[in-house]
Amino acid sequence: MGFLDIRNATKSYGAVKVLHETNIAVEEGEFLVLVGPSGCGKSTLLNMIAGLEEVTTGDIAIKGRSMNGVRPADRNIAMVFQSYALYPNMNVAQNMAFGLEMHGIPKPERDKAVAGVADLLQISHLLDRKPGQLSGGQRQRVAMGRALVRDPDVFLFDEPLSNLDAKLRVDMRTEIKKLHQKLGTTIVYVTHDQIEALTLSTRIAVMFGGHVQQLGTPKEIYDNPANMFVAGFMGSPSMNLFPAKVAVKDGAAVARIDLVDGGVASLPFAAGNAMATHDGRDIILGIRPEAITDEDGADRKSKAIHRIDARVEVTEPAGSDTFVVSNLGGKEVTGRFRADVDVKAGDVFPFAVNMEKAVAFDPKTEQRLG
Amino acid sequence: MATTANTRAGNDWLRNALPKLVLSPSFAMVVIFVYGFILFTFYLSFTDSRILPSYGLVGWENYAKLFKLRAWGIAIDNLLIFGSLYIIICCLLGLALAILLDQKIRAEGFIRTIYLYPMALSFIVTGTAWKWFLDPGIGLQAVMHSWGWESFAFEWIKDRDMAIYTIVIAAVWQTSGFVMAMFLAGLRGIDNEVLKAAQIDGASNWALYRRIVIPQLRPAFMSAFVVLAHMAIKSYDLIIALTGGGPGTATELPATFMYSYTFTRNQMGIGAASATIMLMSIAAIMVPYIWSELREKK
Amino acid sequence: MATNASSQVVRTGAGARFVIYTLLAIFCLYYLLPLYVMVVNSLKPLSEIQAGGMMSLPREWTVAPWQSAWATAQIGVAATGLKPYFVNSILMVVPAVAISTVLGALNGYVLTKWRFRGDTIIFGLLLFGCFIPFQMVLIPMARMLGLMGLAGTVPGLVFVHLVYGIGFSTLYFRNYYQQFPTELVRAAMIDGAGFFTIFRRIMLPSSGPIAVVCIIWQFTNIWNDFLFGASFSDFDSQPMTVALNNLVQSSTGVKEYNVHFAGAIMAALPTLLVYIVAGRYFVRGLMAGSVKG
Amino acid sequence: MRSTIGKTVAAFAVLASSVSFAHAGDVEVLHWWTSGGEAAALNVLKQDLEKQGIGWQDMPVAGGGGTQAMTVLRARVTSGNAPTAVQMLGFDITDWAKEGALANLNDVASAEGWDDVVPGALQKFSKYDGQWVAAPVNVHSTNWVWANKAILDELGIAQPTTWDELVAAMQAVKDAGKVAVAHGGQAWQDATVFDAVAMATGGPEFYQKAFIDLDPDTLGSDTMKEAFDRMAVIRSFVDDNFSGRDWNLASAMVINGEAAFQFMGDWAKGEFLNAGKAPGEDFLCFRFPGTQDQVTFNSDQFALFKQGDTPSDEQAALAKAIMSPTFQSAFNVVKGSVPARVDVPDADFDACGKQGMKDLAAASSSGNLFGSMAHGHANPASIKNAMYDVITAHFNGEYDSETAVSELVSAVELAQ
Repeated sequence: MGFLDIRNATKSYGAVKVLHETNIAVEEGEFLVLVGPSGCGKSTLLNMIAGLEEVTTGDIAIKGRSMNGVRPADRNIAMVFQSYALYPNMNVAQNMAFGLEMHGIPKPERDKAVAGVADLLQISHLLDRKPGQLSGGQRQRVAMGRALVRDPDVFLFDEPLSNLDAKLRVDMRTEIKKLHQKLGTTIVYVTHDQIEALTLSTRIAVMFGGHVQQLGTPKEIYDNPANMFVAGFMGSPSMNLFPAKVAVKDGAAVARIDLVDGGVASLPFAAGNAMATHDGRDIILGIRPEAITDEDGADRKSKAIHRIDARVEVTEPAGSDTFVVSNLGGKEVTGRFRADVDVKAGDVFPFAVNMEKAVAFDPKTEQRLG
Repeated sequence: MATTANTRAGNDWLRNALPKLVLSPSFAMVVIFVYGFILFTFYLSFTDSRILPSYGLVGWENYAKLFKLRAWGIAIDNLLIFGSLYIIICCLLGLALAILLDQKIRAEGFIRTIYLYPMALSFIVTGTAWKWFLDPGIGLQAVMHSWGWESFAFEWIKDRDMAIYTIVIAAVWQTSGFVMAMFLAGLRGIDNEVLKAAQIDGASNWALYRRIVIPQLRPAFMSAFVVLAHMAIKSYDLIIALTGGGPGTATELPATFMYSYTFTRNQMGIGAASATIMLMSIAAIMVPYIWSELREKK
Repeated sequence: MATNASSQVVRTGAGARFVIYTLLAIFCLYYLLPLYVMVVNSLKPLSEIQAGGMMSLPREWTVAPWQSAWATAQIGVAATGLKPYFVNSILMVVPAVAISTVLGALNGYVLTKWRFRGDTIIFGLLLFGCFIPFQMVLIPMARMLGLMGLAGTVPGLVFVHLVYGIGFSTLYFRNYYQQFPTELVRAAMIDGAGFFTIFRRIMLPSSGPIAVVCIIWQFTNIWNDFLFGASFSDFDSQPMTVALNNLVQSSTGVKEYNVHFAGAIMAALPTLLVYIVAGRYFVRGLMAGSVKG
Repeated sequence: MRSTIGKTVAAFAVLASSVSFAHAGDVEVLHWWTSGGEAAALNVLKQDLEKQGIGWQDMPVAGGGGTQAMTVLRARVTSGNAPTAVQMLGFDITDWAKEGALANLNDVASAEGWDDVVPGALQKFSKYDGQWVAAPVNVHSTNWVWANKAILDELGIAQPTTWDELVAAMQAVKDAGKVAVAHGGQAWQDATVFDAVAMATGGPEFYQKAFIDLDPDTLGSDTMKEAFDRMAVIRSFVDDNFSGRDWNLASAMVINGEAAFQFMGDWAKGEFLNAGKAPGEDFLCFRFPGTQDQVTFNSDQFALFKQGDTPSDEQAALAKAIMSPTFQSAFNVVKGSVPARVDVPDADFDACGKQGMKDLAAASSSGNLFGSMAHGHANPASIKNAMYDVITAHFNGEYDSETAVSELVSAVELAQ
């Protein structure tokens, strides 16, 4: 039993099921990120944890106590909203103290708690201001402060950084991570930004279409996506997915890929790969851009670097790297080359593919093979 | 243990029911005092009620009589003329004034108050002033004559065919400022960047308003329509104060007709029949509107 | 005001501005004319009015008509002027407007933030209620007031105005609260605030602009109402409009037009005052909600 | 159905007496007499009652010659909060009595001997089903002509006594460039003129048959067409600006010498007197030509609403006070009408007043006293207003006389 248990929870509006049976157990001190495109059910799940929406079937428990029918206020949770939801008519201190006031905490204690949290977040100088007088970043801090001051069992974050500009977003991301490490609080965090998910979380639940597609640590999710959706959604630029055919020769599996020029390239799978049992099968091969490099940039530790000669269609210099786009199996494939590689569109160029990082999917079920 | 569970269940019930409880007095009031009364009136329209409600049923007799009455036909025609002119002129004038007032006008607040204040006055108050002003003997025409413009003629209020238009003039005077305020609010709510983009695209001021601004005022138009329609239908004081329904019956409106049959002529049954027809016409216009508005907002 | 005005974008030349100001001035005349007639004639002796020339300024200025209308004009058997009725109107208008506004706000709050199955229909029913002609409800309403024991009382009048004003109050607040961020309500729920606490601490403090619109609307309508005021009041609760009507509509005898006009302006002063004082919040309030889709 | 309403009203009355009549010993009076003269006249009554220790609660609702007050009355009665006494006209009293809402005043009436002093034509309205239900205050006669003497003298016009003389007189005035007839285009004013014209054209029997008995043949007769034709003649002597004009402004035209004649009830006299004009010297009052022997009247009465099974002491006192000769004299001197009882001394009245009292007594005894159609004393409100519609439409040129006659027949039929 976890600290926060989501057990067979579902949510329906009339006949429309927006969240299918979901099971997640969150341990104390864990940072769980719910990530997915809009409409995937992640916010619904968060609202269900908060008690803002009822659970249709199933159960959500915090510290072993079922929360069904318990008011949001009585769940000992705090939430940071996308719009921050600061009460416009109250100043910062009043905003932060409101929840404590509602729970009957005497004023001296409230003031003390507010002062402490304000100090922690470095917003002490803002306490007398109204939300309207604050910058976006400041509002964000106040919203977090309002959650922190409650000292809840679980923090809920609903896309808290999406209204900030890029620079501030990165800063706040770091800050939230530091705060989590320092306070060791339990957090459920909703975002559609996979980088946020990967950087912040201890575990990620990738959601799509009302289903949890995969639940795992950031590394598991990134390296071993459970299906093509997770593979494509997590990582930027996203994983290359292109059709191939498995051929087994002498017990070793090879992926055969059609090239634009009419030829066929062969990429042997890494040793011990389960593909050997799939002779002749059509698959979708998934290889992340950083596993397709120029030959000198290939991972030296890898034992399965293979070369494909393919025509370069576009090059996209990005400062630290150059992304090189080619075509494999009829799909665009992006490789991540060192910045100083001399390559231009139209060249036929050797690509080094690290087959240790390759994954294969069933084209029909889109699930991972092997 | 059982008791705490019960209390909690009770609390939960109260908590869930609270919003409905809060809404229920208003709902009950409206159900009884609007819809109950509508049903009551509908029922009365089939009775032989005269001075007070009575409950002898007479079938469709009241409706048959109603449609034989010349004044009712006039009242309906007048409502169509008055209602459409009133709504159209108020909207056009309100929009024009709002646009003019939206050009960084000095003393905007002052002018706005002048345009708005008629809404604050009832026609019991301003009726006499208007009656004087429109009266050819002492009003505008007399003043023009005394200034030496002898051929000036403005005798609409005494003219059977034109009197209804004087009603429109006074009604527009009362409400157009309010409509102006609604449009002004709408104009102020339009995103600046869209306008800038249109200007960069080379739109003239005229095109800017016609193609970009006015289409965005649709919600304001809709709100104005509701307010104006409800005022047109309820117009009563205005008629009584200005013309008393005259000359003859030339400015009779359904509201004055209904009042006169229900209360002055002691033919409550016919009054109720006219009220029923009036309500059905209102419903025919308003229900689709309200329905579409609410559906959109969902 | 931090709002966008299209005027910041649209540029007009000097000639155009002259035309604009001229047009605006002409319309000022149109709107002010009846008021001018009333004011000018309320300051003339009756003989000057009878001699004609309603547009001209008084040759002899006098405030006697005002004094008469306020304190000595014949309203009924007693020559009390409008003074005592003024109080009756205030006693009726203030609670009616206050309750109507608060109830409208609560309704709007429920209809936008605590939605439940069928709430749209209820709102539709409330809204359509605005369109019922008042002449129609007179008799059944009288009977209901009698049954409730409110006939001929100020609470009865307040109740009637409440019933037929609630539709518009609710409409205004609902449209306004619809744009009020629901996340704020949710945040307050998580903070532990209940239904009424959220309303009082979160919603109401932000409702200023729309409250102004609602109050102006209700105040104007209720203050100016004659039909209900005459029908549902008693000898000691007749409102100002009934008294004014008695002053102006007397059947025989010399019509003291100057006193009538003075009385008319007097009766209109409270509403005028409300418009002048609250007028600048009015457009802001309309903008904040009621005219947006 | 009548009894149902009766019961309902009675039930409400009981409810009312238990709920809202905390002021025992007071009378609440609904009326529309709010002008200075009328209020002064009513004040006589008020003081009379106050001397007896009965408080007067004033409930004035002006407008539309009492129609506004009748609307209020209906709301008050329906809500079970009926006023003690209500100023009323003609058939309204009968209608309310039919609903069982009025108190029975027979005890007071027999004690005071009302039956003997009130003309029978008035009793028709004051009594219902043999019971006194209202106390008449005054009698207005409506078939008067008010004339500017100076104009008549200047143009050498004698007081006209026939229709033709009247037409000739009007023509003479018109030729002299003055307005012949001062008239206000409001339905009741149009009907007031029509009343007199119809009486003059068809005589009392015709009037009785058409307006009181509502005989369709008479309503559709050629005499009626003739009456409408005469209305058209009068219309041609009215200035173009007549529509919507208040009657007192029309009176002012005669007073100021802009117009020669006004056809209006005796309440117009107050306007002349207020303007400092003397009857017989500055202005003339005479019966509409052709109706010298007849009086068409309307009578203000106070109907007393049931407050319990028997009329209260205050109601009895009020009724008695209204009918006292001193009040009747004092009131009518101020109001310009004549007393409702024929035994009141005429000492305090002016020439027109004395004439009116004499006419009333004579007409009453000779059977020439008729309730005025225009003022709701010939037929009920629904029919009266239906007639208004036709008369006004015709006067404003919407119908020719022929159409008007046929419209009159069908309008009366519809309103019944």
